[in-house]
Amino acid sequence: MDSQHYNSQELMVVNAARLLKDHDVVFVGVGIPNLACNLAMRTHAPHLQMIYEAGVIGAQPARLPLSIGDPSLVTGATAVCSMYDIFSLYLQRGNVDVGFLGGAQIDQFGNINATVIGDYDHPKVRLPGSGGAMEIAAWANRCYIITPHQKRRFPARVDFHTSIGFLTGGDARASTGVRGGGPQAVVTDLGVLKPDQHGELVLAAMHPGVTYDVVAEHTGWPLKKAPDCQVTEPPTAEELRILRDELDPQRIYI
Amino acid sequence: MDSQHYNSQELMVVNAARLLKDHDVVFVGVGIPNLACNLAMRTHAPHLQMIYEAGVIGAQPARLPLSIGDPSLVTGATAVCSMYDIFSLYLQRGNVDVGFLGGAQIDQFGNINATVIGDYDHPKVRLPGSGGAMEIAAWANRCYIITPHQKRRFPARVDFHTSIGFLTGGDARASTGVRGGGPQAVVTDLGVLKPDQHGELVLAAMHPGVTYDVVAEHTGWPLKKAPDCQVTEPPTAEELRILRDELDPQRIYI
Amino acid sequence: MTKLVSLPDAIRTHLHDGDLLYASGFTHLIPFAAAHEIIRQGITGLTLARATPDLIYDQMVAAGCARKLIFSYMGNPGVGSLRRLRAAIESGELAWEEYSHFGMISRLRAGASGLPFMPMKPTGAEDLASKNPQYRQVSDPYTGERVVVVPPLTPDVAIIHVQRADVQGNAQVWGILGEQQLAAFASQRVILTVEEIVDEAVIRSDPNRTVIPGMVVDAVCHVPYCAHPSYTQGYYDRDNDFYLAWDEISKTQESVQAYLDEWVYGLPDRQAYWEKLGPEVHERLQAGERLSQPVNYGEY
Amino acid sequence: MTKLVSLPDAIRTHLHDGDLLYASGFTHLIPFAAAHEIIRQGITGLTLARATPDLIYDQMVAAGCARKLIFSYMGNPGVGSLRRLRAAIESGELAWEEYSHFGMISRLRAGASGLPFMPMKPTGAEDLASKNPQYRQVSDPYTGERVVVVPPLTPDVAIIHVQRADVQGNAQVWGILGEQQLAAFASQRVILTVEEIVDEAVIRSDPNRTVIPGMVVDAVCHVPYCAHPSYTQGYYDRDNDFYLAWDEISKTQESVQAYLDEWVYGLPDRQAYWEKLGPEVHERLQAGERLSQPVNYGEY
Repeated sequence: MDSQHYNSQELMVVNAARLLKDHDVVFVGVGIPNLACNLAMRTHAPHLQMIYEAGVIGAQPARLPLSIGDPSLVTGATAVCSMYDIFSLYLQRGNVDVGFLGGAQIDQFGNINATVIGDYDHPKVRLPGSGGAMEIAAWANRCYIITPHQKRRFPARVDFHTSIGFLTGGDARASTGVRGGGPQAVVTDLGVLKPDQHGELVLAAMHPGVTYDVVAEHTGWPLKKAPDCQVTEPPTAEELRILRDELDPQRIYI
Repeated sequence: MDSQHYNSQELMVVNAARLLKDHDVVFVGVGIPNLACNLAMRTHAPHLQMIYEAGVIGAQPARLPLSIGDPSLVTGATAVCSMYDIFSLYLQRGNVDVGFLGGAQIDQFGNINATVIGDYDHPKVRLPGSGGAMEIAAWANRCYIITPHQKRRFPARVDFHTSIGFLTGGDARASTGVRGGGPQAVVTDLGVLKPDQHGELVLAAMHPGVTYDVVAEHTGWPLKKAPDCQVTEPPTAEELRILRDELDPQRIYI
Repeated sequence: MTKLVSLPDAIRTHLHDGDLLYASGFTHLIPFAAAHEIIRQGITGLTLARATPDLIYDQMVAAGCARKLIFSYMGNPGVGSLRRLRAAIESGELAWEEYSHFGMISRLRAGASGLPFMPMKPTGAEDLASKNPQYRQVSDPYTGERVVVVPPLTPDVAIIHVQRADVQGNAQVWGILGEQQLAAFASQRVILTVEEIVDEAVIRSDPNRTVIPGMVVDAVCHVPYCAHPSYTQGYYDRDNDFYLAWDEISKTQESVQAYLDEWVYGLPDRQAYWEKLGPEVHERLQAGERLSQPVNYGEY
Repeated sequence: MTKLVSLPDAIRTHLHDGDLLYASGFTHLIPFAAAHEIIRQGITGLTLARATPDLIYDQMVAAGCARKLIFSYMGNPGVGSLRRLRAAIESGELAWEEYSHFGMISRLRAGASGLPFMPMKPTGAEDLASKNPQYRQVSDPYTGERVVVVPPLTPDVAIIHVQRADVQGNAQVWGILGEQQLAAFASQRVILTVEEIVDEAVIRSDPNRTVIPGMVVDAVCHVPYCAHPSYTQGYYDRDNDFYLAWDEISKTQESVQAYLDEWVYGLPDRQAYWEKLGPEVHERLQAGERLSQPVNYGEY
């Protein structure tokens, strides 16, 4: 166990986990968000509840799930429902506290593009598309984004609004009538961005050893620094132990 | 076994059963319609399928059900679904061939009142109301009504449209956009009424020994006689045996 | 984290005078014990919503709990009329709001789904819509045709009886499902009455059987025989004799009062009620055994 | 009345060139054997609808079966891209119509329910709606607010894999339910592929487990291991290795063609496919036993 050293993935998982609260109901995918939830459950949020867009509630998978529809999610879960019901009774009804989002592009106002690079009708790069992201971004009470910090991933404006953050800022999001609070944090391998009062993503925290200049250089808009910009606490030995020994011993995602 | 003698209830059950076809999917209540379906299944329509508004499909009750939600309907059924699903996936989707209807008043155009006698807001007699009748009358492919023939039950116009037949006749029903064909027959203890090409209920058949004058006297509008008005075949010994010995040996409904 | 509380405590905590209550169950799993507790606690001014008011609301209205009824079929199923409700409506004492079954259930579907309305195909029967302004219309943007819509129903409290649940409120139901799930998701607060409290492992052995997840449940009350005179599939039968008897009892307010005095006010709880019914009734309502064949979820 | 036929006969009878097909299953129960049979029969011009096209439609598009795709998430779940679909869209060879998951499933819900549309709360993300005229809006008649709607999806044919069914097509599903039920009710014709044909008595022992009633089913095909490389809960595991391998295979049309030659055109049916996978794969995909605890329906 080397708790002085940790990689980017571990850093993102640990910082994402710390954003989760006990009793949160989390709409979770596979990979990093799944690890973050499981880490939170084993540390400060034992009553966190995970639900999957495949319609699984209260999963207790005996192995690390490799797809959101893994059979190990179902065996031993507390409930399974249809896809229509998970989106309507849970997400649209307002029963989801936290959603995780990702995408090829995240812009200055937390809008996400997971659909297309270039023109929609004549795509340069065709990406997978929304899946449930359009609804999660709108209807979960809070959203978090976890992504490596690269300039091409952080353009000033996305090519396509697969799911919305704060649109053009100000009251633009609220005026659409969506119920959720939008993206509350973007966790990267350099630090954490959070929306300011206008919905613009600003640098809220840097990981140990990272400088503002480095983050700004990897961001596609003139990145503001929050007045109370912090340095994140490094992953603890216990967090790393749980992650490495219990959650992903085969190092599939970390 | 006395097949020369039969009562009004038996006569109505037998004549209703004969209207059902093999492979019909029937939305069925308790009592007389339930007996008619079971009689049809044991005679000419072995593949008839019964579904109940409580959400039960393919029931094989070990006893005569006394309510549409009887537990004996569920044990041994092929499927059970929620109330929303039985009305949407089955009835509204067009998966129901036959619906049975009843009510305090049936008028000249097959409209039914099961809601109120007198003014709706200040009712003289408050009746149970629609239940599923409003939708069954509109969306089942064919509807049948079984009722004793009494003048007060057959007014020229109903006080309230709980469910529609042909409204004011002509293309009035079609213009509402409902998908089903409306009431195809009213089976009474005197005979059978059927809609003519204008949707007006006319005398299509009389039971043995019944005269036109008697039926007209018990009907609240000037009852026309169909050009091909028949006399119904009396219940057969076999029909009565099944009904009396197998279906309702305790004579609850007959 | 257990949500297990006594039924009196659950009612006291979650149901208040003037609330909109949905006591769920379509002929099956009707939570009579909860209604009796509400009557005992003297809660008043309720708006009572149910597709089929059944005897449960006939009793609550007779006991003075309600000011308004929302319903779609006001009959004593298989017997006839609900006499106390009918009298209260005919005399003008009770306000009401009326739907067809599908209209009523569509309101719950909208409420449970967080939707602003649910559409329905037209039925051509417009008299009810003309009396109930909650029925509205929109134009189908694909064809221009009229579509009937109803708004969400979001009760303050749902009371839902289920066969088995764990102490966190993960609840499994079989037999007639009625509107159990939709009522739970539509409502602000959910009280579960449970025939049998089981270990979480029983629930987790068959997650597809779970109809209501604990996350929407506020209180779990262990109340065996809660549903009598209705029934709990696999636990006890419907008491058809009582449904017939109620037709007599409910003929006058006086005989109903005598019934309430003896069977509700005169008893502390459902256990006393069940004992008072006596061995002959217990025997008559026994459900035999007819087990489901298991399915394999797989060990992965 | 049995509806049992061979899979080739069912496809030949019910699926025609140019049809709109919905091969159902959300990561679970994806009917790969049916897709392979469609490819072998050389059916073309299909519109392929699925929330998640998955490998099944990547293969069918590569084999030339399709002219159009209707979808909501075009990824190789847990792996990355669907390379053949992506190439066909980027090159302009394949038409497409795109939704979010909820939009897609709401289309099926409307189709299955006989509704002219389904409403959804707004999401604020309007770029997709601006590119897909099937997304429309109506005004909420209660609040005046905008509501997004989608029209019914009513496929010509649905192919649905289930764990167990009787010969009349009464089908039971457990584990992830996805859109199995809605696809069946939405479609004009339904082909069921079944892991295990069981006696009607097994179905009747647990009617609440029945997801699709025989009355909407046209053909019942007994096809064990139909879902590989996806899975059938309780029967065999998801073949994650193959999902990873496909990422390599699908890099060029040539390597896909070689795959199709060996595993689809070169084999008569699913039994031969399963045998060809060999004992090592069989062993790796075994599902252990974890049985549901029974419930009592009661003998009444």
